[in-house]
Amino acid sequence: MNSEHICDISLAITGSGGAGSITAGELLLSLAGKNSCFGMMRRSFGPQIRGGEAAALIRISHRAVECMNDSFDLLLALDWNNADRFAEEIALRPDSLIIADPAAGDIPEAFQELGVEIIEVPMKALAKDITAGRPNMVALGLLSHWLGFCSDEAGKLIDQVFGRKGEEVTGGSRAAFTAGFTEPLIVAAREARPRPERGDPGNRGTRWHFNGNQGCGLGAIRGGIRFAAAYPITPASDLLEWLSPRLEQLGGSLVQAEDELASINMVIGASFGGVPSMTATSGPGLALMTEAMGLAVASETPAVVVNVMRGGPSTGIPTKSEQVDLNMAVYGLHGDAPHLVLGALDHADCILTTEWAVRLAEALQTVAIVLTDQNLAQSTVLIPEPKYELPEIPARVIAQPTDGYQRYEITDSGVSPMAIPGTASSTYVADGLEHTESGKPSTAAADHLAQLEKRSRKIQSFDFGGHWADIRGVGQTAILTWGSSSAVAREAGARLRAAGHEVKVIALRLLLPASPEKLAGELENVSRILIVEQSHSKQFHHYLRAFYDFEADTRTLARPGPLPITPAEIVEKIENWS
Amino acid sequence: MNSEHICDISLAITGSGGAGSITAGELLLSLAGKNSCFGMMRRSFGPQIRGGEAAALIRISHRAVECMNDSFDLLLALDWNNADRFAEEIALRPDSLIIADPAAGDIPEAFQELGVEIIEVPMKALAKDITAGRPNMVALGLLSHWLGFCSDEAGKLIDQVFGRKGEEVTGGSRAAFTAGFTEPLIVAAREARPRPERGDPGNRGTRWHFNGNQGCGLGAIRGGIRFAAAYPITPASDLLEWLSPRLEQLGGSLVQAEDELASINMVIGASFGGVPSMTATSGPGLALMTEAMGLAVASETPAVVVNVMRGGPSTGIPTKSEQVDLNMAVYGLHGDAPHLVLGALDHADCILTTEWAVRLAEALQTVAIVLTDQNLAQSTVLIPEPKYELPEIPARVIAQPTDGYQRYEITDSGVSPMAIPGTASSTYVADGLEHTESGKPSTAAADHLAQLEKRSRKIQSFDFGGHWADIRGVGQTAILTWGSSSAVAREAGARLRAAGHEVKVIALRLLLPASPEKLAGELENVSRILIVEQSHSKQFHHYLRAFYDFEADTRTLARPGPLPITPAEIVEKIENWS
Amino acid sequence: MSLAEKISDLDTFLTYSVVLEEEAADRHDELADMMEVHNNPEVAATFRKLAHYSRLHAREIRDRSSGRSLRVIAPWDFEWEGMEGPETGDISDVNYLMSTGHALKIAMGNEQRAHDFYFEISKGSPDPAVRALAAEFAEEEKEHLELLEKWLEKHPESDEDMRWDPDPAHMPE
Amino acid sequence: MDQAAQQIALTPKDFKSALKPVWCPGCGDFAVLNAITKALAFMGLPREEVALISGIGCSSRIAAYTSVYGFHGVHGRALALASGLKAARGDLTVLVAGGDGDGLSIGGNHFIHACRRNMDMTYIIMDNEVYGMTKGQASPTTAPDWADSKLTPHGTGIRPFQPAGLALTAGASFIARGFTGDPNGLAKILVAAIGHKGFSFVQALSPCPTFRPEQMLWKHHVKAFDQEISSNPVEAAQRIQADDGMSTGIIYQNERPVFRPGTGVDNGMGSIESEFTI
Amino acid sequence: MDQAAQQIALTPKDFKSALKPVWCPGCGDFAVLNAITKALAFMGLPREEVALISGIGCSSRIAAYTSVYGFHGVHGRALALASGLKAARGDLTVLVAGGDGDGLSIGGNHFIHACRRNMDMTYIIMDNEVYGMTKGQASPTTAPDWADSKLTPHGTGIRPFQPAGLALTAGASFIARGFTGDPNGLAKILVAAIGHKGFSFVQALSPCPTFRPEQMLWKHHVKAFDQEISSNPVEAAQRIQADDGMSTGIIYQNERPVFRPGTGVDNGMGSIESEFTI
Ligand SMILES: Cc1ncc(C[n+]2csc(CCOP(=O)(O)OP(=O)(O)O)c2C)c(N)n1
Ligand SMILES: Cc1ncc(C[n+]2csc(CCOP(=O)(O)OP(=O)(O)O)c2C)c(N)n1
Ligand code: SF4
Ligand code: SF4
Ligand SMILES: [Mg+2]
Ligand SMILES: [Mg+2]
Repeated sequence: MNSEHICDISLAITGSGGAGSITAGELLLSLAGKNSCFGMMRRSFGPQIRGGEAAALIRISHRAVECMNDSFDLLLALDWNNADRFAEEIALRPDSLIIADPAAGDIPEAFQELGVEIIEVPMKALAKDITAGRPNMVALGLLSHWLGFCSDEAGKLIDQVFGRKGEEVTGGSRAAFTAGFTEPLIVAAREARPRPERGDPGNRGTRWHFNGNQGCGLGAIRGGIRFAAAYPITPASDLLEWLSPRLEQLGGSLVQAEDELASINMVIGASFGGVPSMTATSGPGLALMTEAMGLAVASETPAVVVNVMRGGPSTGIPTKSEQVDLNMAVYGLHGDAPHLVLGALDHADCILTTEWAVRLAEALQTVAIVLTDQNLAQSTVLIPEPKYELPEIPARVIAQPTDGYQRYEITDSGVSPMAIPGTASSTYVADGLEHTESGKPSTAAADHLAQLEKRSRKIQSFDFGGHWADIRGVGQTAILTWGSSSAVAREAGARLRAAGHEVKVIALRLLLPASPEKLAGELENVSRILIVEQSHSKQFHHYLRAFYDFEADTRTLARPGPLPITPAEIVEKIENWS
Repeated sequence: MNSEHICDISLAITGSGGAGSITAGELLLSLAGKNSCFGMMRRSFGPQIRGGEAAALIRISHRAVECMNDSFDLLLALDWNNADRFAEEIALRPDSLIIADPAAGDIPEAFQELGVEIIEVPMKALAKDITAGRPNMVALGLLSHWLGFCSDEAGKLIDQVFGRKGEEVTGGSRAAFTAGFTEPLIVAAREARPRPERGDPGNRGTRWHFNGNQGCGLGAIRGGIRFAAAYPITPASDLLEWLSPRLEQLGGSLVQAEDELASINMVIGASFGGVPSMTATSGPGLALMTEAMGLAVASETPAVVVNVMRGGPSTGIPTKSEQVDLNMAVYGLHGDAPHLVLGALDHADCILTTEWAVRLAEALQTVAIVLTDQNLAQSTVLIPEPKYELPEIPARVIAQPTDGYQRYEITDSGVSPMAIPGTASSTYVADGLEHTESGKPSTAAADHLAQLEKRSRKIQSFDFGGHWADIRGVGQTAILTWGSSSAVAREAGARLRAAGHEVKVIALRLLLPASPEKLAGELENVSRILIVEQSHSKQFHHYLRAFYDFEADTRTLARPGPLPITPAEIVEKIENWS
Repeated sequence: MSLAEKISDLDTFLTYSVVLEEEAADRHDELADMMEVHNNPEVAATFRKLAHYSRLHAREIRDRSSGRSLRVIAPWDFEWEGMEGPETGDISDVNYLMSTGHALKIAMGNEQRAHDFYFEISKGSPDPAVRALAAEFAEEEKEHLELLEKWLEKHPESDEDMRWDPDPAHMPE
Repeated sequence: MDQAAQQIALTPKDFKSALKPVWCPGCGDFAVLNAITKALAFMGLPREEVALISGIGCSSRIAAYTSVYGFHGVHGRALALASGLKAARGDLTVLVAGGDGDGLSIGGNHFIHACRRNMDMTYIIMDNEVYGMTKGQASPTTAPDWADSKLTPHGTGIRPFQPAGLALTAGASFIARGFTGDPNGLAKILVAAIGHKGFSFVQALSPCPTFRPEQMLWKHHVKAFDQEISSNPVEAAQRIQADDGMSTGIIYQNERPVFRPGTGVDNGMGSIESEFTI
Repeated sequence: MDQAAQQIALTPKDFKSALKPVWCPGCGDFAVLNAITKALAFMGLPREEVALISGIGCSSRIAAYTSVYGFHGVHGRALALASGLKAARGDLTVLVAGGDGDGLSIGGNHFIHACRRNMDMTYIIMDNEVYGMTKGQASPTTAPDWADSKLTPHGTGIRPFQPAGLALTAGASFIARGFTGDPNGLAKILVAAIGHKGFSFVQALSPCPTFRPEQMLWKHHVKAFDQEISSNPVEAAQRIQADDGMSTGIIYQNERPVFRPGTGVDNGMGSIESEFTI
């Protein structure tokens, strides 16, 4: 383990249910923040509903990180029960380190094969000697020492987190922490290695600590969402649960619906009432919403749907990530139904993209689908406060009381002023049937064309500004990607640049409408394009082909979940272009 | 009106509800069959449920025709009530003819503007003098005389059709027919024009008389469908209604479901039981089925869905046609969910394509979506008996009783033998969760990849043979199209060839999986491609871009419904290529 | 107590009369609209004319009651003999293929009931002023009936048309 | 009642839009439209404070024929859409109307859940025991032996729902049945239903002369319930079961907690943003 | 009964698959699995002639734990899938099982329609008054004041469904309630339910120790109904209403026409093809 790794360390804590690996991981990440570091943490669980094996997958660095690393430097196993289930998620290298409890029995073959160094620490035994001491707190101590964290900060954190549980628990936890922190074997092993390079003092500012679901929630309420309808589904439920009390605090509300058909229609109803509204779901739920999303498009009622992607098809792999609902989000509505699709690129971007989506849906009176995935939604980051600026976006155009009000008036912008119930003399009937400007049902070709063009024009002619994509670097090689693969691609880009390659990383944030001219501009001097996505059928690649022209030598790095794409895979693909 | 038109005549009969324009049109088409002609008929209605204005749009020719012509030679108006609603559907030329009842009042401006010749016949008055005489039977007589049809045949037809209504009605109808047939004004006007060229005797064979929905129904039961679940929706209801008694006759059944969510799941359940099963719907219903279609894909349960497209988005224009559910059919499932999408090209092709789809779904244990549209579904043709041959397609691979049966076994073909309930020792649990070969839920990357690849491979590696497209003609100019625009494109192709252009018309029947090599082969010497579709957002064009490469100069003729694309539009686009 | 006995003052009587005629006018307009939408202009014109007459009559009664305060009664608190006012045609009696003759027969039924309503009051109301006015109205209704009878003579069509509908319904959605 | 009535500013006609219904002449739905407009006029509600939400079907076209705010949504989802509207805009008077197919077939789940949720709105099912709009198929209220649909040529063979019974079991707090042959009686019921605090359900027997011509005889069968409004669910259930489905009047009314999400008080974003910092 | 018992060839264990349930230790669902396998073994049904269809949820995992044919479908649609299977394969014994969320929330429409349709199948709702699989949100059977879900932090404020009442009104012809604390009693009920000709509905009170630990007290509240099986719907409705939802036993059973589509007789294609010619 060299110093390069110590200032950017990836570690995993595994254990069976109740062993506290997740708690230890969470505390470790918090401590990282208090020790001028940044980081992120993913959780992985066995198939059991509760009490299954669990792994905290953590990356800690002195730079802000937005994705996991290729492999793990350190695996701490509280026990080995079913831990081999995580073998594919916790890639070790020959120079990685395993810390394990000798009482936990044999190290699973999957891990042993690599011949990595193993330090055995009797965490269970150490904890047993301490009243209310727990092995996971011993582990926290070990790891805190390993990372050179301050033990005082740890003590304070323990007091804060366990305070409510009383003196005995706090005391025991502190004692167990200390037992680990001062564990001679670990101290010696640590001594034998170079010290970690610590974050520079400039990194001492406030940290934001949140997961992607919370990021979307914050973006949503910043954008003005005040009503949500919910039907729980993994991995979107957390977002809905986060929203519920907060919408109430803001004078709004969340209603638990009987199903997704109800939730999306509730959103449309509330938005018709003038209140910016949203729901969140995942693949199977989105599938149930497409009919009503078509209604929102046709009736020009703003509606926001955050879709947190998970492994598909069908129920698929609900607890793991995959970028595979792009097709449905872009093309899943029947009829010609122009709408907006946005993809959040990283945790901070969940805030920006969701706020942007809400504002766009309101301004353009249409459906905005925000795509995130389990990867973003359920992993936590510790990053500097995300700052962003959105371009000026008009609010929903509200009709003032007028006689002869025409809800679906043909306007230059394509946006027709919308009357809000309560407004006198502008009553109208919103309709999913094709209609005239006044909203009267019509089958006339001219009315159909006029309304189709209007609904298309308001989106096509809108100036979305510079946020359509996030672009880093310059060069003749471009990595083109979207969603949570973006952070991975950016990290790969940085590595490639460090290795002397000139690489541009383009992550599309605005997926529908497509921005062919803008992308063409960005690709002007590009001769090689690598398209990166986490989908077996190359949904992103096909989407790009449908809407964009590529002159350059274009290749794909596309594979399914559940394992996230790694920076190394991308680097390799570029380096071995041939 | 010249002889060229008389042997290929397009005429419209309009009248308000109850005037019998549709009945007259149907009888006229039947008579055409008895007079060695071919033909087709579309119906158009006002927005009322019953008793609205109605138009029978008819084309009669000595050649078999598969689409409507650009304009109408003759418009017969039983009355003018709201007939201007049809003005855009009944394009007249300056040399067209109007036959109208002077008692019906002024000819609507829309029709008058053209300055066409008008013959006034007091049809209502003529009918009034005859007990149980009806103006529409007078009209039938007029038109039969105009077309040179045999009046004896007409008498027989009237007896046959109205026989059940008793002597008075038949007698009155015959008398009214004769009054029209011998009407001096018409006789004189007809005399003044060249006689129509009659069909050659070779055309005397049996005619088939059916609409696209019936064609799909026949194809379905030929393919082996023995169970259907139904939720009515325009324009698919007729197909379901056609199936109900016929499935019963074949020992199967149709169940009316509570909604589309139920109907598609019933189909999956019945198919799991070993019985080839289907449903039919239209856009909004298909939207509700996508979640369960994903289940059929993941659980590898054959299922056929006929989707009859109508104007969209949302409730849109339910009674009119548009080719706008292609996106949803191809991409509308969440996750990576490979499946089949086929589009019927004309009426006869509804039979072939649906039978093919059923056999493919069974062979490949997946979902097959058949796209037709209101245009095909609800118009009637009179054509020679459709003959086709399908390539050899294996039946559903049924697992024989075995120990250690693995439902999702990885096989070379990608198709895993399927055990049918009732088979001892091969019990298994079909699952929409990702699974191992045995069907056990699994989140392992290797299992996911193996099953994703299997589900994709069985489709990608299947030899679909020559039916992937219907190709007519040769030349450096290609018209590329699908669905009901195909017959229009073929007619345009014929006209262009007649005018000296070399044109190849390629109509894709198999839309998913795409056949890029096959199409590339067909386009080898092609320098100009015109993509023709009835969609505002160019769904077909984007679909093609996503899956196929085009080197040639590629342009589009894409516009929304409800008016069908005409051969003339295509001809014009090609002739004015510049 | 019969309705006639309950209508014991002129205000109440006029209120009933105005509403009777106005509802009839509205209904006739509604029926005319139906026929217009369903391409039966002849019958539409008939109902429109009938609406016009009912409206004239209503205005006449309003004029006669000027200066008096008509009572405000909720629609359902009128104690009509049937479900609606006596001159209000039953929506379920019409068909889009109906003939003018049929429409007129319906109208005659309405006028007959209106006549009977006024007639009953002209006999049974405790207030002589009411009785007198009701008798006058009953007489007017009788005139309407006679007019309609003459009108009907010009429209002897049977409603065979309604039974044989050569055009099927279709499905708009 | 006279007093309230005096405040009437708008007439029933003012609650109608300029569109002429596409309904078949003779259709019961005209009377539902009349009853709604009469009820609204009588209650003196401003047009802009009323919203009428519907699904898809002949009956669901009703939204376009009124002059209040309306939403002609998708098939079967009117109650869900209306629930969102009411949740976000508790100040509006929300009416929902549609067919027996829309409400009890595809929309059945929203129906039972709306009854259970007991939001303050009024739902009218215009029951013609058929899918009118799609040309006459059996609905959940169609008798099992009605064999005139090509889809179920021997009849459905399935026992119909009793909408009132279902509403009661599912939790509706006001249940009534009206008949379009008596639009004034229906209007009176609607006034009570709209006035009721909670979810009020009104089944309006509304004949379809086109596909169910035999329903023109309903006027001879319909009669008023001879009992008082019950507030006892068991008693109401008995009454519904014992009835042939042709009795009209308010069957059941009971006050139960009305679902009203949120407090409407905005306490600001501040504390929410600060949760993110550590 | 002894005689029937003697014919048993397979043991309850033979009806279990090799998969070990992922359910939390202590979960009531284990007992439902045991009751089903006992009932099937007792009835001597061949495994391959039984199909168990489920949706999505902890409880819906049950299909994979039996050794009969099974389908673990999508959330809320088990009854629809099963209805198609039974329609096409009337010879199979079809069981359907799943959670209160699966069956009464997203699946509510299929539930009432399956009751109405009265096909010959058995439906078991494993009722834990919570969405277990998605980490503990309120379901349609959750009490209004249960405030432990973050989604509804003050409780739902909504009256729960009575599944038995809903089934009765919707038309189920056999209705029972069992408790997982008494798996043998539940198995006995299941034998009757499976034997019943028509749609049989069994609500199995099945505690969720993880998200509803207070349900571990159910064993102290559950008691047997003290009345006989009723065949009178009004009586059954009264019994359900009067009960606190904790009494077990067969509540209602009544023979009504069973829906069986088609005749099974194949009369050939001939006449169909000839319809196309003129
Ligand atoms: C998702 C969907 N499925 C089916 C339809 C077709 N459809 C339109 S209206 C209707 C039923 C109408 O019946 P009902 O609600 O009773 O209304 P009615 O026409 O009888 O008034 C159906 C099935 C649709 N529009 N959308
Ligand atoms: C369409 C869809 N929506 C939501 C979900 C998420 N989901 C899975 S199980 C479940 C609820 C489970 O509750 P219940 O049916 O009571 O089963 P339990 O877990 O309590 O046994 C939900 C909402 C899903 N899988 N599919
Ligand atoms: S079809 Fe029936 S329900 Fe529809 S408008 Fe006509 S009469 Fe009314
Ligand atoms: S969460 Fe509850 S219902 Fe699910 S397995 Fe655990 S105890 Fe059972
Ligand atoms: Mg209906
Ligand atoms: Mg549950």
